[in-house]
Amino acid sequence: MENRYPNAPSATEASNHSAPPDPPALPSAYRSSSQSASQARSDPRHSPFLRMLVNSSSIWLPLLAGVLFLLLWQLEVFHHILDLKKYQLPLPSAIANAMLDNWSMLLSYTGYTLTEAVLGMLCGSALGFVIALIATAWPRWGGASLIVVATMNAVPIVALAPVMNLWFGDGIGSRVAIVTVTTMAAMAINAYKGMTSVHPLALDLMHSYAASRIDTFRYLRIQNSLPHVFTALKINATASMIGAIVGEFFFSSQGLGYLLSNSIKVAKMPLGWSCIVLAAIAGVIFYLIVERLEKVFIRWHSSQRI
Amino acid sequence: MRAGTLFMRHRLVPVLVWVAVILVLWEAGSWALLNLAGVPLAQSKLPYVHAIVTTSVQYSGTLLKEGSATFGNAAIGFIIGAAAGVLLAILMSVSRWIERLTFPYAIASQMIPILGLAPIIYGIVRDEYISRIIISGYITFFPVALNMLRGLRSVEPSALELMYSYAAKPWSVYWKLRLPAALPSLFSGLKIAAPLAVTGAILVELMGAQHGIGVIMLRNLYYGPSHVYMFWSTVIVGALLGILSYWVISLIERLASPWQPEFRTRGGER
Amino acid sequence: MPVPPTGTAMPEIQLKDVEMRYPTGNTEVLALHQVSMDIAKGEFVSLLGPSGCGKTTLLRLMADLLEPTTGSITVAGESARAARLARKYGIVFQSPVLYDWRKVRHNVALPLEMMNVPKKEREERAMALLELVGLQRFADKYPWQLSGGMQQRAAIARALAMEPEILLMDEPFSALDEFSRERLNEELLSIWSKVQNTIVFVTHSIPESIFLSDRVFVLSPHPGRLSAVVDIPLPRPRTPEMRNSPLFFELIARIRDSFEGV
Amino acid sequence: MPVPPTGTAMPEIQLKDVEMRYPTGNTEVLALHQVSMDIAKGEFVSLLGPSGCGKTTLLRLMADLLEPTTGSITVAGESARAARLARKYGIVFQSPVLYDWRKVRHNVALPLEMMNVPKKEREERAMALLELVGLQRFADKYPWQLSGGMQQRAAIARALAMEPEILLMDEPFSALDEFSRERLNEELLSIWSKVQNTIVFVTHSIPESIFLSDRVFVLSPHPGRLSAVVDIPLPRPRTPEMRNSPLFFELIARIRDSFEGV
Amino acid sequence: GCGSSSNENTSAAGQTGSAEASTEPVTVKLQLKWVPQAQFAGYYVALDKGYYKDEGLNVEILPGGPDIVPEQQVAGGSADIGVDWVASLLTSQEQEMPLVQIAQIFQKSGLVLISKKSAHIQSPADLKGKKVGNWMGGNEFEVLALFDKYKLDPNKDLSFTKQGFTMDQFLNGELDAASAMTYNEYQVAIESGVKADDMNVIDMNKEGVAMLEDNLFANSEWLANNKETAAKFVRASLKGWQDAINDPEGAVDIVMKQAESGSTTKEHQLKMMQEVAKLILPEGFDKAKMGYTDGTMFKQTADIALQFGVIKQASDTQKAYTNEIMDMATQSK
Ligand SMILES: Nc1ncnc2c1ncn2[C@@H]1O[C@H](COP(=O)(O)OP(=O)(O)OP(=O)(O)O)[C@@H](O)[C@H]1O
Ligand SMILES: Nc1ncnc2c1ncn2[C@@H]1O[C@H](COP(=O)(O)OP(=O)(O)OP(=O)(O)O)[C@@H](O)[C@H]1O
Ligand SMILES: Cc1ncc(C[n+]2csc(CCO)c2C)c(N)n1
Ligand SMILES: [Mg+2]
Ligand SMILES: [Mg+2]
Repeated sequence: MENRYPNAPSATEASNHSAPPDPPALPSAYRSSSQSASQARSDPRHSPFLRMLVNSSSIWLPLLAGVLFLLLWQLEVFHHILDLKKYQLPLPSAIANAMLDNWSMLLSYTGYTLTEAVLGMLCGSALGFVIALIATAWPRWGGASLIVVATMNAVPIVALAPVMNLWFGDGIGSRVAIVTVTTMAAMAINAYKGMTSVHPLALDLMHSYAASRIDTFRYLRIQNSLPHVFTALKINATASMIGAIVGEFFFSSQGLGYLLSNSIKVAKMPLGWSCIVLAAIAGVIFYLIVERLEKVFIRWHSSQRI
Repeated sequence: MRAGTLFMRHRLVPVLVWVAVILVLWEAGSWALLNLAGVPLAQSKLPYVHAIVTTSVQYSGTLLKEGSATFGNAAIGFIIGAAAGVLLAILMSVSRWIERLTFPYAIASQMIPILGLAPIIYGIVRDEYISRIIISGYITFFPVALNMLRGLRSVEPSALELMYSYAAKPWSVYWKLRLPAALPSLFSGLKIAAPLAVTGAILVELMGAQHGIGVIMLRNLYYGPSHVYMFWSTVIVGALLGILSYWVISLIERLASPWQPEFRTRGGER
Repeated sequence: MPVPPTGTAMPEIQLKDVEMRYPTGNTEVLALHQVSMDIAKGEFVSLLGPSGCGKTTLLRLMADLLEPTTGSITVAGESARAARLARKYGIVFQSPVLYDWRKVRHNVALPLEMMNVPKKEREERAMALLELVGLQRFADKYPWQLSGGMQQRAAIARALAMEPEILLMDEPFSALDEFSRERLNEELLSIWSKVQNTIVFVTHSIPESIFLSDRVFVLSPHPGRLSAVVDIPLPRPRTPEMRNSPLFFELIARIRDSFEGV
Repeated sequence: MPVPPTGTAMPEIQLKDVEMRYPTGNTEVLALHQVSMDIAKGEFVSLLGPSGCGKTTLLRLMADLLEPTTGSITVAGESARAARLARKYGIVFQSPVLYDWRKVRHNVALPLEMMNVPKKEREERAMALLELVGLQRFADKYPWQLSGGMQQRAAIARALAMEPEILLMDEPFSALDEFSRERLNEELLSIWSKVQNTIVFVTHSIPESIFLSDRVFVLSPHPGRLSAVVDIPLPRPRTPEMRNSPLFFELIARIRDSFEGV
Repeated sequence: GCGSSSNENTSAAGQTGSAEASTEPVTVKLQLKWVPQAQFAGYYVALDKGYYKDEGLNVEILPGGPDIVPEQQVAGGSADIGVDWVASLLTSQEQEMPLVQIAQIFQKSGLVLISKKSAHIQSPADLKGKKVGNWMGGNEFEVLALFDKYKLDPNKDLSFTKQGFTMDQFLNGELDAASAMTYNEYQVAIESGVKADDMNVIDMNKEGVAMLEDNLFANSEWLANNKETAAKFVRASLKGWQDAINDPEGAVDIVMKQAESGSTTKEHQLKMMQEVAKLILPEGFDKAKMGYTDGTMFKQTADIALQFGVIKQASDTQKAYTNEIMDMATQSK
């Protein structure tokens, strides 16, 4: 209910001329924000404790759903409905067992894969951002670099893996390179959009200061691109994990991807799925970190205003 | 008419120059690697451009046929993935509750590699063709969803208030305001997703498809360095499919959202 | 002829002890303090006051775009929300708020579209209104191809399109030259006398407020509150000549005084 | 004291047969037709004209934000471009154009930041200017937490911050109440007399243009062109009392006539 | 499970049971382990020459790939019969996938460890301290058994790493010893310019650590109602294999029809065909036993698998494979 704007006046709106007026106790999604926040101190109902509880609902609600989901899974409801076999989708208990049995290995593999993902994502996002800078600064000649990146985005990891293996060996470097290539495009395209969709008058203001190209970026374009950049970072947080994992399928001797592909091929589905579960947890945490950063960095953006 | 030629002159020439520069550098690098550095497998690392071209021409029939098969699959996967992404974004924009509920799981789902996903999808739909399409859609949907969500959320507060003052039904708010306002963002997402769909289609072809660029890509890798040029030809074809898809989306963007500041005609160029 | 406000009839818009605080970080901005007012059905009132005194806030409260921190707002006996859901409001915002992806005439037709007016009818209405505000030649342009004043006129046409029961206008004419402004003042009055709707009009121009209104509410800042209510006893229909009448000048002086008394 | 325009001294801003056409789809809009004018160094001129006649366009041409379709623009003997690159311009746009991500005082300090003024100095200057426009209490707010008029005042403070040689102001005070407006008119004149810069001021208010300017350029629309130039022989420094002088009223009437003659 | 696909299959099979006499062709899907190549020539020959059709079967050959696990496909009902290595089948059977081996096509192991002479690996003992590659994922057990035989701990005494499906790592010296199939990777190395004389080869068969490789297995639920169909399939397949072995050139021509031009060469496939022939009909092997599962070799495979934790419990060889289908196929000829 922390939405500020009436992004969806409730379905009953507008059609209920004759309907009794809404009970005043039920504020619309729109106003609850300005209200709840402004009343936070004056209204005893909005004690810090209550607010914390409401805020933490963002955690316990998905958690509750998750528990329910796990329960249905464990009780083989999904297996029943979708006619799945346990060797296609193992039960959570089996996955948990496999996880406990291989805990230390799984932990170190998760660290290994996460390292690849984070390094690759940082390199790829940085490169993509630089490419967006170039494409914005010199639209005519730099614009083509965007197309180059988009092109590389169409090279699948199966093809990338052997090439990167040749160039960087079978160590961590080749996966970092794979992840770099796979995360570049999202950042380049999004950052480019952010840098070019500035308000025309804001650009005029910079021109009136005879702002150098660099200044235009420093004072205007980069800030304007931040919401887009964070969207790209969110995409890349997940893309980098999956890139690292799939990259490990082919040449790596460690990591979640290596273990996953091996386990599935020798029908150790629970172990394979414990890799997936860990990857998912790592990926979600990675994503949430990026989201937190977004909240900090672009408080001013209309999508973030309370 | 005029816009067309303008577009050509402004965009095509630099691209052509770029391509030429890259190819020359590539060829030179390849030569240096082979003759100066003397590293093992030099041609596998950076093959001669002219050799790739010769091979591509020699097998242009195969490449064209398999390439178009892949492109067709990519297009279907892309459309499904994009539609799913847009739908999910709309759902999540309707309420933060839905977002909170579904989003962690959407992210988590992205962590399931095809290798783990394939048995499940096969198990559920029991049709390999449909499974492949679902899987390539699954690869494309995430960037579309995120970009679309950002677009839907970044609507100007005052524009929203206008709708609110009309007591607009949710449906109208979306149709008349949020969706058009989100188009630029959506197209960014689509530009990311379109080449990804090609990747997805190729990946999916590794799961026992009879046709497609991915199939020959795999075989050429597998049958060894004597096939480097053909392998690189398939990579180039994949990349070209990526350019093509990107370009198609850019074109549609210009047609669908000409009001964007980037596309506006301005008095006097700066 | 609009009914002058009486103590007995149910007011169209009624504010009781309205207080509005904006949360900003860890402090709050008290934008409006203890504002109470009654506006009769069919009345034309103006809000006058220095920049930042809370006029826009007050308008947004009436339109149910904001909820007061304390106090109550009723519109025709119901909540502001009910009035909004019944589509009683037409609003001209302080900035034009046109949709970039719509041509000017489609922007003007937007509220009609929302009310499912048939296409032909709404096109005709949009064109008629564009003519009224002098933009017929620009109907097929995009908003960013218009000058600032033209954009504002398009927004005015849009608000008039739906013939709202309650018209809330936030400095609608401030971007216009005197001639356009005076012409539109008269057009507005003639529409109002036909439609008989209630108009709340924010302006910085004392003569404008006098020429248009039945009553002028003067607000004062820090915190925003109602400092004076001035009745305008000029007869209706108002004519341009009235602008030069002694009563007019007297009213200007009176309002100016109530201002300076702040 | 500003130098009155003379025929001999080199004009600060000179437009010769300027024509401006906006490309719009397959047709063109002729926004300005054969405009020529000279503005002397240190002169204060106003541009008056109905909405859409090309005032903003003219201002943007002077600022080298647009290039004329034909004709030439020179600033201090050089091209407008050279003047822009020499950072001679300060501009107040018709809409505030504040950066959402900067607090008000950082928005005001922006041009100083770009000119590498030391942090302490620019903070002080920004605060002083905010005080001048009456926003000191809002220095730490974000732009969207201000009212419309307050945003415009912040934009004015920003343009004044860099003490530009040429100040171009596009309806800067139209969102302000009369008191703020008159006060800022006087402040602007006092700054101008100190800095001795050239000011081109777009307004819809005839009294304002008279009170402020040495000369008033009257534009007429369709296509935009220069229809009259009115010298304002009021002595400097201008005082509020002059607003009630017979000469003032005469000038109002004269400009009004030149308007109506259109 | 009600309405499960296996039941659908059963009911479909029920129909085919009665249809076996009629002329309506029965569809059988064969899932390969890898891409179409001479390794699977027999099936392609049988298909091309109409041997399946003659048996009243309509056979669909599904190519494999790096992301395909044939056991999964067959257990899940996407295919009826699959080709994989016995060790992989054993692991899948342990996970209670309804699978049973019905024929053993390759009687010998085709896996070798190759190294350049310069790496000085004359005997497996020399692997100590070296970097040895394997594709893993079920292909590594023979090599592990080899290490075990020579008392080499793969975690300490040498570096046992993952090998991609290219031979690049071997060719550019990243690996000291690489796994190779006699019929493919070994040939790739030679085609890439490494002379046979310059290579040391460790043969799993000679070291006594060989495991059985390419087999045919079926979904046991499907098989229960389709024994006759399975027998027909195996019979036609063996006929195809015989033809392929007798006329490698002709077989390769048929295989090449499956490969897009440019993705492989006829020479390579011919080499593969010749090497595969040696695995199917090793020297001195009784031709009549072609396709039969050799109990002792199967046991050796299962024992090695158990020893290396591939499977946790000893495989019940009675259930793991059956020669019944082979008997049916050869008797009713
Ligand atoms: N979203 C907001 N967050 C915080 N404070 C706000 C917000 N909107 C307005 N305010 C504050 O509320 C006060 C009143 O603002 P309002 O916009 O109502 O003024 P106004 O009378 O319309 O002024 P103007 O004539 O300049 O438009 C101002 O002090 C302003 O800073
Ligand atoms: N970007 C543009 N594209 C096309 N036409 C434009 C553009 N900008 C302005 N025009 C046209 O040029 C003419 C002059 O516009 P301009 O903004 O200069 O008017 P103005 O005198 O500033 O008016 P106002 O007082 O309303 O701000 C108008 O007819 C307008 O439609
Ligand atoms: C990922 C991967 N796994 C296995 C092999 C090796 N391989 C391919 S086909 C084949 C024979 C199967 O009967 C073998 C062992 C590889 N090259 N890549
Ligand atoms: Mg306001
Ligand atoms: Mg203007």
